[in-house]
Amino acid sequence: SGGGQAASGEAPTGGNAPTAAKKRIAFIPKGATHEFWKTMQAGAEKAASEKGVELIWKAPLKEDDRAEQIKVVENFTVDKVDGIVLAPLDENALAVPGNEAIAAGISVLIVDSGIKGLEPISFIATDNYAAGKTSAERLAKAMGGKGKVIVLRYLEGSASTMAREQGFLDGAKEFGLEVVSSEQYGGATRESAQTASENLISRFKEGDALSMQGIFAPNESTTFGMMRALEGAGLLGKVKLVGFDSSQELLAAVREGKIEGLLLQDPFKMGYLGVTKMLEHLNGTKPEPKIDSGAVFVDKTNIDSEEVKALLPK
Amino acid sequence: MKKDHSLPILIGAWILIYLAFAVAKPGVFFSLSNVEQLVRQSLVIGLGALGITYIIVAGGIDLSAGSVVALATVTGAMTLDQTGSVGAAIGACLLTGLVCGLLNGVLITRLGAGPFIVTLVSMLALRGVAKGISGEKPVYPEAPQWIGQLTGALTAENRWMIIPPGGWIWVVCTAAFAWALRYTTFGRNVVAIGSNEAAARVCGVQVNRVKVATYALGGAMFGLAGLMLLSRTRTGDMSSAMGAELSMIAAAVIGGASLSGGQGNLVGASVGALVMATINMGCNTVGLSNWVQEILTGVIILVAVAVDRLRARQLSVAG
Amino acid sequence: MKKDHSLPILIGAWILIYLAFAVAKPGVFFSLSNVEQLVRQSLVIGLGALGITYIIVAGGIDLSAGSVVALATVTGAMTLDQTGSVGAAIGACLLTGLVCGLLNGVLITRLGAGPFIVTLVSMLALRGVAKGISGEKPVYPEAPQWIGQLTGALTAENRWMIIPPGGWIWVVCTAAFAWALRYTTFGRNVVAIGSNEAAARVCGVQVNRVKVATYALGGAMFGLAGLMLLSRTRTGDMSSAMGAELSMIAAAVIGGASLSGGQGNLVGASVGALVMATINMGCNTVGLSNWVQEILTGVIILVAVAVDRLRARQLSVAG
Amino acid sequence: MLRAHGLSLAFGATLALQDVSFSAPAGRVLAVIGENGSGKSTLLKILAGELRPQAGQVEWNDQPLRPGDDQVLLVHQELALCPDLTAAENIFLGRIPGPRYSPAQLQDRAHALLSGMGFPEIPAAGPTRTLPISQRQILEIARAEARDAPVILLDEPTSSLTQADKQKLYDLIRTLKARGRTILFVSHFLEEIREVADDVVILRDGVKVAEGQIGDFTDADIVRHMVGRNVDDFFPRSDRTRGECLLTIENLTGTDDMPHQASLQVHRGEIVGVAGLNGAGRTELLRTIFGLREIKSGQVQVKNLASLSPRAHWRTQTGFVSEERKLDGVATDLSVAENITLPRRQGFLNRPAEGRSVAQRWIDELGVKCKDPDQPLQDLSGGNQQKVAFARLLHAECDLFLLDEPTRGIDVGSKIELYAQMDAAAQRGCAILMTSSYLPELQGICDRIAVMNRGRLVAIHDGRTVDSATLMADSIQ
Ligand SMILES: Nc1ncnc2c1ncn2[C@@H]1O[C@H](COP(=O)(O)OP(=O)(O)OP(=O)(O)O)[C@@H](O)[C@H]1O
Ligand SMILES: Nc1ncnc2c1ncn2[C@@H]1O[C@H](COP(=O)(O)OP(=O)(O)OP(=O)(O)O)[C@@H](O)[C@H]1O
Ligand SMILES: [Mg+2]
Ligand SMILES: [Mg+2]
Repeated sequence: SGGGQAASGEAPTGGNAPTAAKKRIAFIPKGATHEFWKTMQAGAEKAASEKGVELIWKAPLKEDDRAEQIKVVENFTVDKVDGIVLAPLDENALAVPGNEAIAAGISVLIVDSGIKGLEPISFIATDNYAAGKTSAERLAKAMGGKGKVIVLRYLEGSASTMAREQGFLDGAKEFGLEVVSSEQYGGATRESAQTASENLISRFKEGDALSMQGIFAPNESTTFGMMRALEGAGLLGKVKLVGFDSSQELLAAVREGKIEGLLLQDPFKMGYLGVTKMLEHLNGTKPEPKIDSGAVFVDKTNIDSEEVKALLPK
Repeated sequence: MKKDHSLPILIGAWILIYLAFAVAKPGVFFSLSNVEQLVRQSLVIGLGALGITYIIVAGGIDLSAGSVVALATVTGAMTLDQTGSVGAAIGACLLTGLVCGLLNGVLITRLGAGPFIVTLVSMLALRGVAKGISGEKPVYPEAPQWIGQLTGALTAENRWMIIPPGGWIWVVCTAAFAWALRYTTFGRNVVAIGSNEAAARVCGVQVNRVKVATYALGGAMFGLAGLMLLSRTRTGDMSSAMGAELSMIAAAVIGGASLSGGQGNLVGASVGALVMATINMGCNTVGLSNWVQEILTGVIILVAVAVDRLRARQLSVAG
Repeated sequence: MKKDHSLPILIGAWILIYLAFAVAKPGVFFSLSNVEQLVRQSLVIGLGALGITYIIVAGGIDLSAGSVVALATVTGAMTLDQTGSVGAAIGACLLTGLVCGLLNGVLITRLGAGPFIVTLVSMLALRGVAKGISGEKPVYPEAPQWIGQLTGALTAENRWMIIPPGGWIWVVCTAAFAWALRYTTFGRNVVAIGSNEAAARVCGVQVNRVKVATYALGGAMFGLAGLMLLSRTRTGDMSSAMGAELSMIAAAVIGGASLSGGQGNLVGASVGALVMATINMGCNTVGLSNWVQEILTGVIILVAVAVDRLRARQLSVAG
Repeated sequence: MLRAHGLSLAFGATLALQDVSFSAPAGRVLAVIGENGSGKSTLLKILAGELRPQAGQVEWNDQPLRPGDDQVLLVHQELALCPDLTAAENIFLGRIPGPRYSPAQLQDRAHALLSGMGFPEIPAAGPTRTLPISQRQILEIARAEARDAPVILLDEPTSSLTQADKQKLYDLIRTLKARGRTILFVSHFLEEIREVADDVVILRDGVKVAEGQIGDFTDADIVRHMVGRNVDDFFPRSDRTRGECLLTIENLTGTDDMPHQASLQVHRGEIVGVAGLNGAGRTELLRTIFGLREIKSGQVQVKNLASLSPRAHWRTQTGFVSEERKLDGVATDLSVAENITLPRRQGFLNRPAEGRSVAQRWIDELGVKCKDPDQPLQDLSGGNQQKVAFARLLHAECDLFLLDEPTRGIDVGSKIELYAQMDAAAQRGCAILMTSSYLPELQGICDRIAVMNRGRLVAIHDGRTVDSATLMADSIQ
């Protein structure tokens, strides 16, 4: 949608750059293969080409591996980039290399997940715990304020989804839902999530119906696996499923009323803001210390609203 | 090939495990739809285990199986997306697997570097390729209904099939592979190579050719497994099937394959895949935590192997 | 033990790779702090590679190394958390590794089931244990400063150390392990078992005992690697070091170990770890995509192995 | 007519063959003899196309021989069988009709073939893994028969056959000869060569030193050509004085009843031999004594200590040489020095340099043909590997020797050296218990000869006076 010239990143047309020397900003997501990160990358690249900065996008080689992400941060510290935008895989583990980067004179901005013992120039994220709680609230509303629900967790030790799960569990208590299973993990892949879902469903199957009425899944792969499993059991739409994050398939299911709703974060905005706020800081303006990039509950009723459309991948 | 008589024991053990869970959850485990589900969940590993059993019998190993499965889902999904033809997608999956297997086989025989390290490398590199061609994004093809039905739940009018079409393909492959190992020259050559490669060579068996063929055949099976995975998730997913090779190897070994080559049982490998899926399903349904399940799976594999070795030892002492 | 003469080539190759990246990023690669960093990043794999090289030389394999590393970070972090004593934490890491290694060794020698399948099982089960004892949550100990300094960046007054203390531990271990393989009876027995187990038994080598000792020693090194990882991440993380065993094996093989046993080079294994870390670091700073990096790493390992095998073949022809 | 012109091949610095030429007409048996490492196996491998000569060429009926045209079939010195295949499949390996075949048919063919050769008792359908080594040897020969190749090369085919089986093999060779086959035959047994061969080629250090009709050579001639000097005393037997008892076994029964209720004593200063048929359990007897097999009942007392492990045996100066070289006799990936020094007790430290220098001493003393002590054992010829296995006992300063077929695959010259070593050891006061399938050597050097029959020790004779007929009778009764 942007102008033709602005897209060609090489030409120093960016009016904001005070000198010819482009700022170099390293952007380090948690992984490379989820759509969530792809969308964030798109946001960051848009900002980079608009503002004329050199963006280096580098995910850890192994997804969800703290030690690998530490290496990436260290390598950019030695490389002396101007700023690092980091989505930390771990609130503690990444603080050490983050502080080393700061000590080396590099600005550090945190997106997506929190970090402890480090003073970032700004923190841009969804409040995962609150989003989990919102999921519980919306699920409770859809179920009429009572009933049994299950949680299919994502992966042991994944901080953001654990916060969502915890938020949901606390919310469920608050809003009158009974959680009958929350000990199963979907695991790293869609297939393992699907298998776990199928088995969970057969556990709660009574005749052609289920003995529980609501399901919560804390990320894209668990939501997807659960949707496929429900579809296979012929129960899609007959039980209320609230999931997290988006993909074409999931959105289509929401539109058709097969999924009760999804909590959509705004990775594009996170990426875009991450780069622009970093640049503001490098140019001498102090950004707000905490920015909520927001999460929106999407269901059949608001899926075509402007607010939601802005969140969807193009 | 002795060992064939340990198959009944394995099947007995499987039934026992099944019954144990059935006692805990009779409603779930005593139903036809549960059998159907079990088959669906063990399909990908089971098909792969057939391929890997051949490779193991020939004295090799393939650590890249999981990556090949993932790559096949990606190429299959992309083909489906671009051509809309299910036939083309099936072809793409099988061809991908075949080519990867050929590549492994050729590298192993040409470099003389040992299958462990070569397939370790291709495990890494092929997943890189899968990520590269898919643009690091899962591919969601507009899937014509029936690619999903390959492994999907049976509709009421299809009940007579008992298990989904993919399951029947697995059954047929198991039978065909078991037959071929025993009753074709190729199969015998595979056993000969795994048994004593130097002897096979001096007797005029074209060792390198047979080896390459084994890896190619295995690769094609991983491609087929990829097709089934594609059918299950309807997604071309470059990060899927991570570590699947280890489950396949475990299934083959539970089934009676010896990693030093020369021995393996195809029916056993398929039952091995079923055993692992049963444990998984049982723990899940009973509500055990994942970590308990991991330990339990480990212990059961170990017991299976230990019993088998004990029997083999007694056998070699007695006979 | 032959092969020692391929070490200079390997070191040359490493320098070449380093220079290649240095040309692309001179500012980064020609600095002392970069060497420091390289050591820090290859430490965990490097220490593990030493352990796994012994196991490989003895004709075995250990697929559970990564799980042991993860388990050690968990027990170390929990001990640190509960006792506040760094000494106790170090002890916990090493002990965890040692016990896991002993367990592997005893199972392998008692069951006679082959190291591949036994350690495949313990890879699964030990990660389950790690998840279980940590309550499926990462453990964040209140870390006294200096456990972090083991692998942390050097402060200005510590510059004289050139590489962090953990790095020196690695250097010392490499030297000690290399010496021990050549100049102790234990090392000689390890080589003999890997070369021909039956002959070693006839010659009075206590095969089972030496094997168990090898796995225990390897386990202790994985525990030490876990300590370093704990120091780096200051987290007891049951999901860390997934697949690390494969990197360790790759390092050992690049260094000249033969997976059929009897051959291995400790210095080579450490250089192998450095090679892989250099590639990783180079691709990182040059900004290559992960998938390119995966393919590239694969290709480089393959070339290293191929060159080594080619040389070995020429050597055996030329005398 | 098979012709070889100027064949040469060097393995590094080792000249395995130097300018060897000969011709072997159809319908005759050509014996190739020579010391261990003189290049016999190398020559046969070149003829079979498994090794490429660096100079020279091979012709069959005046056409250059190309590898892979099935004219030549080699029966290997080291057995090349697949333990997981059936006997039938092993015989027809590489020639199994394809792509589909019927195991039953193949087994029938194999059975017919084996029966025709005089071995109907070998089960064609069972896995080869469980067959005794002698039957496995027959399978290799059957393979040659099955291919019906015009040229058949036999590399020490009799090394693990019993007398009866050897006779059957000789008959087979005569039949093949009558059918116009060209046969090359390698053996270290002169009487065997006289029995089947027409012509002879003698190699020494890779060079052809003599050839001609077998009848033109006396035994002494042959040995002189082989070793390059005159040999007068085949079986040295110095005056030995029998001393204290070092080994006592009483009613020893092992796994599978092998051995069964065996009792025997071996004293210092004597050599005790164990004769018997293949599969009689001689190997099991020695391995049970040495702690490599379980003792079911009865007792083994070595120097008044009971049931020792192999390690404890070596520590108390008892040594063992295994019959299956490749399996557990020697470690072929290790160097000569490492192989020799492995069993000897040493402390925490290993001193490779020291090991090399002591190894060099044994290499010189026993005349092991090798480049240096660091050479991997796999590069040595079979007989030289055997000498290395024997050197272990000397290096460990053993006084009780348990030797299982110590001269299997060793040339006449080396055998004589080995006999001399054994004799010297006995004279020093060592006790030796050895098995052998070669009766003349037992009669030549043993003080007493025990006979084993289906796991039982049935009789003990005076080695000096007993005749072969008695020994055979005891073996087969
Ligand atoms: N692969 C090899 N590499 C190096 N040297 C070798 C190799 N194979 C054989 N040799 C050497 O070549 C020479 C001839 O060996 P060959 O096996 O032909 O002897 P041989 O006459 O068959 O002895 P034996 O009677 O012991 O079987 C020996 O000195 C041996 O050490
Ligand atoms: N590793 C083994 N596996 C299976 N069978 C074996 C094994 N070792 C020995 N046997 C069998 O045990 C029986 C006893 O053979 P053994 O070799 O002890 O006899 P022997 O009297 O020593 O004869 P020889 O040594 O001359 O062959 C034979 O049938 C032999 O094949
Ligand atoms: Mg020979
Ligand atoms: Mg014997």
